[in-house]
Amino acid sequence: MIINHPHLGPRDAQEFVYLGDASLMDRPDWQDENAADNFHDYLYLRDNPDGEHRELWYHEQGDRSWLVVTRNTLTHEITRVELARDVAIAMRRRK
Amino acid sequence: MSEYTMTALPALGGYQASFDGVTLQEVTATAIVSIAIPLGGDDAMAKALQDAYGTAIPRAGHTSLANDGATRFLGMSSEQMFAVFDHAGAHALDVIAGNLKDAGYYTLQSDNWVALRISGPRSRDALERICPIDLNSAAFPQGKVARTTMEHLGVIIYPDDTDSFILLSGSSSAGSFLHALETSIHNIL
Amino acid sequence: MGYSGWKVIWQGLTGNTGWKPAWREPDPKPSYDVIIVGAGGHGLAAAYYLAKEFGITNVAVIEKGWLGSGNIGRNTTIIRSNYLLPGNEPFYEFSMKLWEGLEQDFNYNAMVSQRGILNLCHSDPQRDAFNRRGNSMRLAGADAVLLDADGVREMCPFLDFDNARFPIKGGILQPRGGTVRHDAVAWGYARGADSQGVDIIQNCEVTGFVMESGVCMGVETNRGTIRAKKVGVAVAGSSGRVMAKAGMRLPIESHVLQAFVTEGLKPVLPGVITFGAGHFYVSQSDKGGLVFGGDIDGYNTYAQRGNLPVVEDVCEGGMAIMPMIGRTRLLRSWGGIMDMSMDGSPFIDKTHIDGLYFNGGWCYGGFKATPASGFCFAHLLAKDEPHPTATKYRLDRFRRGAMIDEKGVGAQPNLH
Amino acid sequence: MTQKNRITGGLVDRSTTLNFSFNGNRFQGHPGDTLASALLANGQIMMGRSFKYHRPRGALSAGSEEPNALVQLRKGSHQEPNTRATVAELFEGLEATSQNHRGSLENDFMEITDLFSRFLSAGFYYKTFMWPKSFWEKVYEPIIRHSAGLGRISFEPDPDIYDKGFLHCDLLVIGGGPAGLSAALAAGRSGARVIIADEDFMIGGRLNAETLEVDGISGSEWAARAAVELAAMDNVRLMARTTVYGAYDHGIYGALERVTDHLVTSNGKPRQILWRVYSRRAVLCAGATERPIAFGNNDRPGVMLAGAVRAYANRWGVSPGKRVAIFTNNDDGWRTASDLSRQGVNISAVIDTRDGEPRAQIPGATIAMGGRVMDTRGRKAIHSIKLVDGRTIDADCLAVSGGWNPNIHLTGHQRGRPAWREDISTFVPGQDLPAGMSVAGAANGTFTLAAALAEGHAASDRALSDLGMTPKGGDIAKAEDEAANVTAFWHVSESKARAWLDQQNDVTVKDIKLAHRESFRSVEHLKRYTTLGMATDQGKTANMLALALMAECTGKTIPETGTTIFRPPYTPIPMGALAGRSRGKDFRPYRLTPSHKWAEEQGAIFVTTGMWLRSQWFPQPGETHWRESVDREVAATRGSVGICDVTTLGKIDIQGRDAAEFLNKVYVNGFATLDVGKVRYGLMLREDGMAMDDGTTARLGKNHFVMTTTTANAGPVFRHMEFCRQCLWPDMDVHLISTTDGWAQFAVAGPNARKLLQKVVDSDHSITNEDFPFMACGEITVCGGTTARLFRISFSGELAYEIAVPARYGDSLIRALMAAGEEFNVVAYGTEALGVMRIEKGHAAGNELTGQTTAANLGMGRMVSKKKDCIGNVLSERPALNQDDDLRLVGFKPVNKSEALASGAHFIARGKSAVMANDEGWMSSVTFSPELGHSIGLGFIKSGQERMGEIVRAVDLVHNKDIEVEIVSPHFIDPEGDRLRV
Repeated sequence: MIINHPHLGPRDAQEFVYLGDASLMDRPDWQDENAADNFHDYLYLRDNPDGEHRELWYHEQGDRSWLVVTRNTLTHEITRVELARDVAIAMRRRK
Repeated sequence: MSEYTMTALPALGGYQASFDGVTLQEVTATAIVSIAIPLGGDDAMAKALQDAYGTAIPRAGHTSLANDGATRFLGMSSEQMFAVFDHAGAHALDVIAGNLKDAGYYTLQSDNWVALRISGPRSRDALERICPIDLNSAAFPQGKVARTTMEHLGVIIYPDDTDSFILLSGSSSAGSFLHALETSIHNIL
Repeated sequence: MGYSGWKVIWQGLTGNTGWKPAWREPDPKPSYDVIIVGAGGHGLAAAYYLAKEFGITNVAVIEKGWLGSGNIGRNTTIIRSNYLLPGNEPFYEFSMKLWEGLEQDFNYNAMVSQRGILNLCHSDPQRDAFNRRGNSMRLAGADAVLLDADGVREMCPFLDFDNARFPIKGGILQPRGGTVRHDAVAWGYARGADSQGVDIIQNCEVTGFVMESGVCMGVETNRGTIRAKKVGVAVAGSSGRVMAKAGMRLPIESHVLQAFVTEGLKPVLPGVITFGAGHFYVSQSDKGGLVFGGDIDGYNTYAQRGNLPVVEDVCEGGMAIMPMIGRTRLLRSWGGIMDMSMDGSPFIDKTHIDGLYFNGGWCYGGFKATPASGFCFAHLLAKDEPHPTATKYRLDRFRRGAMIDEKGVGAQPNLH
Repeated sequence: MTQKNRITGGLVDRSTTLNFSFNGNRFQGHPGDTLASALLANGQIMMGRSFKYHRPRGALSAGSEEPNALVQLRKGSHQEPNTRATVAELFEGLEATSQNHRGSLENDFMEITDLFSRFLSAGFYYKTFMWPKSFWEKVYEPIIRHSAGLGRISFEPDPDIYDKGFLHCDLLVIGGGPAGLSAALAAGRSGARVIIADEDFMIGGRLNAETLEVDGISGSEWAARAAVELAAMDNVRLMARTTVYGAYDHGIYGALERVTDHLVTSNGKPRQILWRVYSRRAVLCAGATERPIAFGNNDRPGVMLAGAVRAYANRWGVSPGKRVAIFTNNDDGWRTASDLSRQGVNISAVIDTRDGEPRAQIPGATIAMGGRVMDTRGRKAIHSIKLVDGRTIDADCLAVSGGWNPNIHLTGHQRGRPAWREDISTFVPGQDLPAGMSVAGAANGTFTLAAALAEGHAASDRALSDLGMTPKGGDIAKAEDEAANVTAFWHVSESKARAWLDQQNDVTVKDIKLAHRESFRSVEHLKRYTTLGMATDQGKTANMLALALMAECTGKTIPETGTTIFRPPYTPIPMGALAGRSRGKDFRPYRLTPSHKWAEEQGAIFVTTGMWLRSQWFPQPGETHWRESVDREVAATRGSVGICDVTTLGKIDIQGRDAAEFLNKVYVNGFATLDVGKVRYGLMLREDGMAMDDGTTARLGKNHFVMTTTTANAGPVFRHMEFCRQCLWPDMDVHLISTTDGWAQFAVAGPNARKLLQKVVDSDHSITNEDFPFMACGEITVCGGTTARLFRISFSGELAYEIAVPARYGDSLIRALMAAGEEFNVVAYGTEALGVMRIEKGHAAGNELTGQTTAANLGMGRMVSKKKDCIGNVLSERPALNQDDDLRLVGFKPVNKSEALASGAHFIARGKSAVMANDEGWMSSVTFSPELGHSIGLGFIKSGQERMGEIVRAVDLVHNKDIEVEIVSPHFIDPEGDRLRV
């Protein structure tokens, strides 16, 4: 596979390390009264969709950036690649 | 004065060899200092670089050259660059810190890396066997840098002249990296 | 009809025209006692044991494609019970015992071949871990033998002992491990279930579940509604998308595991061999092909195909321990979709929805589990309580913190 | 021996003669020959035996689709099984032997299986061999395994080397036939970066096998000129002997280049190169494969594909027979007749399944329009054929053409489904092609020459336009469109004898009917039950026929019956090529520490830990057992001072305004309060509450920390912290960079550690206990001004420091330290002694940090702060992880001191039976303690902390050992830690 890095252009996915669903960026509040349940759902449950999937890739053999890649799990077509840090900052703004 | 003297030992002992159309040599006495740009400190760093070196922050994947040509800045990511310049000894950090002051966070990297220059008309043919990056002179001209993997090793590569590339790889695996390059050269000749 | 050597000879003499269909191709009835979704190994085995062990024969097995089209038909055919943890080992040993009597039980030669499985170790900590695992196996009544380097050399002189990057320090051998002709397992269970009245309905896709006041009463399919008192889902690989139709999110990701076979060769390997310092395991099929595999590709996918990095990584592992196979050619590679669970261990459990039962999360260990998985799922469907060897495979174990993590890599499916 | 079947013409170099042998018989051929063409030229028609019935077989084809002519090429460790004679390029001295027979090729004892074939129909083995149970492994299976299989391997390591490489292009052209050359020329002339690859050693594809003309010259000549033009272009890479074997995601293709297979020896250069091609666009011009027709005994040597017979005549100047008959359902078959006839070969008959007028005048040939071949005669080579109308016709070669199937395999590698085209009764590429791929020429069902040339050119223009380039390809090469009408005809139903579909796996028409009868009707069931298409040729010539037959049985159309999915590789790829250089010592790189050279000089024994090589112990003269060395190293260190290279520990430089707060969140214990100049032990959890890693972190400045990780987890911990930094807490100002390779670090441990260090640390840095107490750290200089870092930390339990200098000085430093230590009888110690001392001290390490253990299990539960947010603290509170009888890490010693403990033993209460229900835990690490004089161990046991002094059994069933052990504190030595602080 080829991941089109927002800064570095197309790079072989072999340079990257895969983590999983981008929802792993949305870590619950440890002080919430339902923290235990929230952390369980956060860490263990997955939508695991057949189709578009937002997922985290780490450019270990590159610029060490974490990316949010939108990829179709049926066709492997990649439609979007973002810097995870930008996504994370935007997420915090929304909160 | 101490009764024990410390002598610097290059990772590959100053390796140098020439083959038909390819030359391979260890680049010693090169200093590498990583410069991290503090969160929100891009402008300050840009100014510091401009004042001290008359150049700009290189974008990730690109390099910029100090106006005196002596220091090359490699854009390693959007918030980190490597300063590469000739310097013997282990005090390179002070040089950068002295010039850029508190505009960034600095880490000595010289000894993390072994530096090799591969040059000659057949250097691309040799690298083609291990390097996934497109080294075509149009696709990868001087002014670009890439970090990738070759033969299971992390490598930073950038062209420093026509048909000439600098390769940086982990110093602890310098021997295996050299072996990979020598094998590539053997295989194409 | 019963199969036997005499039957083969008789039919041969009479032109092989008397063979009967191995299974019927029935239309779905309006309702059943039990519907099992998924005519893969586990689903078919569950139906077979429901009928045979628990007397429940009014059963339908519903399959989107052709029976056996899932991972039962695309795995590397290895059977073993060499697990470490108490949550796993008794279950897999139960499965091994079922394998050992399977062919006579369902009158089909699935070529259960116990030629042994040897896991190589390359460091002292690895040897310590094997020692711990071997003792777990023995405590559970399984067989395990620890070999030193010489013992391994005696068994497999062709391994790379003298020029290896990661020297072979020894290994753990399970003599009863081995291989089975994977398709034949599906066919044997299908034929056995069908002969007891189970309807196997192929090319019938489940499009939804029939929910009435929060209870599952059957399934919607492209061939109409089929009602049932109980619905059991055994669709590993597709668990995510099927259970989503019941509104469930699972502790599972779908990943692709590639498998490979070489051109046929005269006998080369004694049994199954796995490399301890790289991703490679191999056996030799009765047709002569070296059947091997390695790591999963590592990214979520429902596409039954992988990519080059893993292909090359696996073959590197092969050449690292067996440099003699360099001139042997890779003939075919394929991919299967794995239910990768959050601790690398499976689920056989009721769901929070009455009438809906779930079997999945087998990662890439599902084939060896087929008989026990079918048996335990049948047990759960028939008695509404888990089989004694499968009490730990609960869906709520992560909430409780009762993970069964053989590899110790935590909640990251692609590392299991 | 004369080349009795060599006729005029052809593209072989007759001026040179090559000698080769087959089964020991000496033959001659010419450069340009394949092994098959040379064998046919010499009249060697029979080349092998089939897989199941051991039937005599000759070459069916002239290409990579060959099912029959498989040989073992070369000798000794170079022996290469299952090589297709039809693509093996002839070289001087080639040695080949036939395979899969007992006795000679001509007299194969296993041929008896053919007599019993009626009992060996599809799937027979699923129905028998079940009794007696024990006979499967002992009797039946060994027999099956030995009669099955094909070639043999040498059992010696492959002596050849292989390489890999990476290529980039705008347009990848797969196939060098008319369409491919046309596409490559158009793109190349337009300035695009082009790669054109063909599996053949001669570029041109069918142009070399036909007598057609392009641009007014012979097709083969035109192809040769095109190849020359392409080779001359800087922007084009022309790759012969290169098979594009797989289409992977996003325009990545796998290609295998056979570099030296056509040479006597590879002379130490790579035999083959596995290329990974990154293409922006690709055009598939892989041509088509002819399919046979099924009729009685259609597998005999001499029965060949008509296109192949024509190729042998036109390209290789070989006629496989003296009296050639043709059996066809299309116009193409007639070209074989006229081409051979023109070269003076006697055509005994042309049998066309279609009615109507003969398509050509063939002198002396019996013409049977609407005719069908029912059977053939001749065991080791046919001599006659029998028609349905009863006529018998002499023929020593029967050229069969059932029409052509486009080579669409790569279009299906991403599960694209082909589409049916009734007019040519075959499958063509469907809609969902791999991204960026288009198809042209015969591969697209465009079977005629002019149309193929045009389609290749157009495909190139389209691709370039997509990429925003301007096509400047010039004119399309001119040619005629030859006649190519076909009427579907699959098998001769009148045939009583077995009619073969898959010739290698011996799958016949009867087997398909049996599969249907037994309800194995889906294509995949059919394949798996009959083994159709599972042989080394992947059914390239068989699958289509079988599909048509199954359609007949079910009464469905062929497209309704379905297609099989194509899987990579297109043709088989050697394992050696797929592994490339990564084998033997080069399987993975080596990482060496800065003291490696020095350690070698000391005769150190090295151990592999991950990628690293570390000194395991340093044997001294007279020491015969490793224990002697290790005990000495431990005793000397605890007695005076020892030095150990600990460079391999991960080092991460952490800087930023929020660095301290960041560490507070990744470690379970607090770091915000750590003073500058101090070091603290830290424990890291995964989010699931399990211990991930531990180590010490030093604060060098307000915003500057240096973290150490375990050797094994350096990479994962760095990745984890980057995740935390970028994805969880993006507004923190923290920056990470690894400095593992940058610093040579040595542990100096023992009562005399300070005295030793004081000799190398420059005097302006005081390291007295007062100025530099336990857990202090600082940046200093050594040996006259060399930058260094000093940490007063201890893994051994002794007064100890870790001293680090830039890696380039590591060699100097170890020599300086050893020299300075002479007066204290300093020793160098390795990882074994390190391990002994850490177990004596009760420190957890890799064997304890298994990823399955919590902080509580490790006895560090109290470290987990509940007052702050940190990774893992919420989920570490789950009930099942906090039970009263949780496992706890404690120490163990044997009740009988003379007994040795075993790591991996399980704990069982005294008097209880050794079964899993009574399993209370396991021993994780053991060692002999030189200081205590007996074996000690660390292990996890239920409620261990409350059971001090209790006796349990350590059961090691795999070693038949069962000994009693006492539960003790894990801190065997200096539990109060006084030695650390002196």
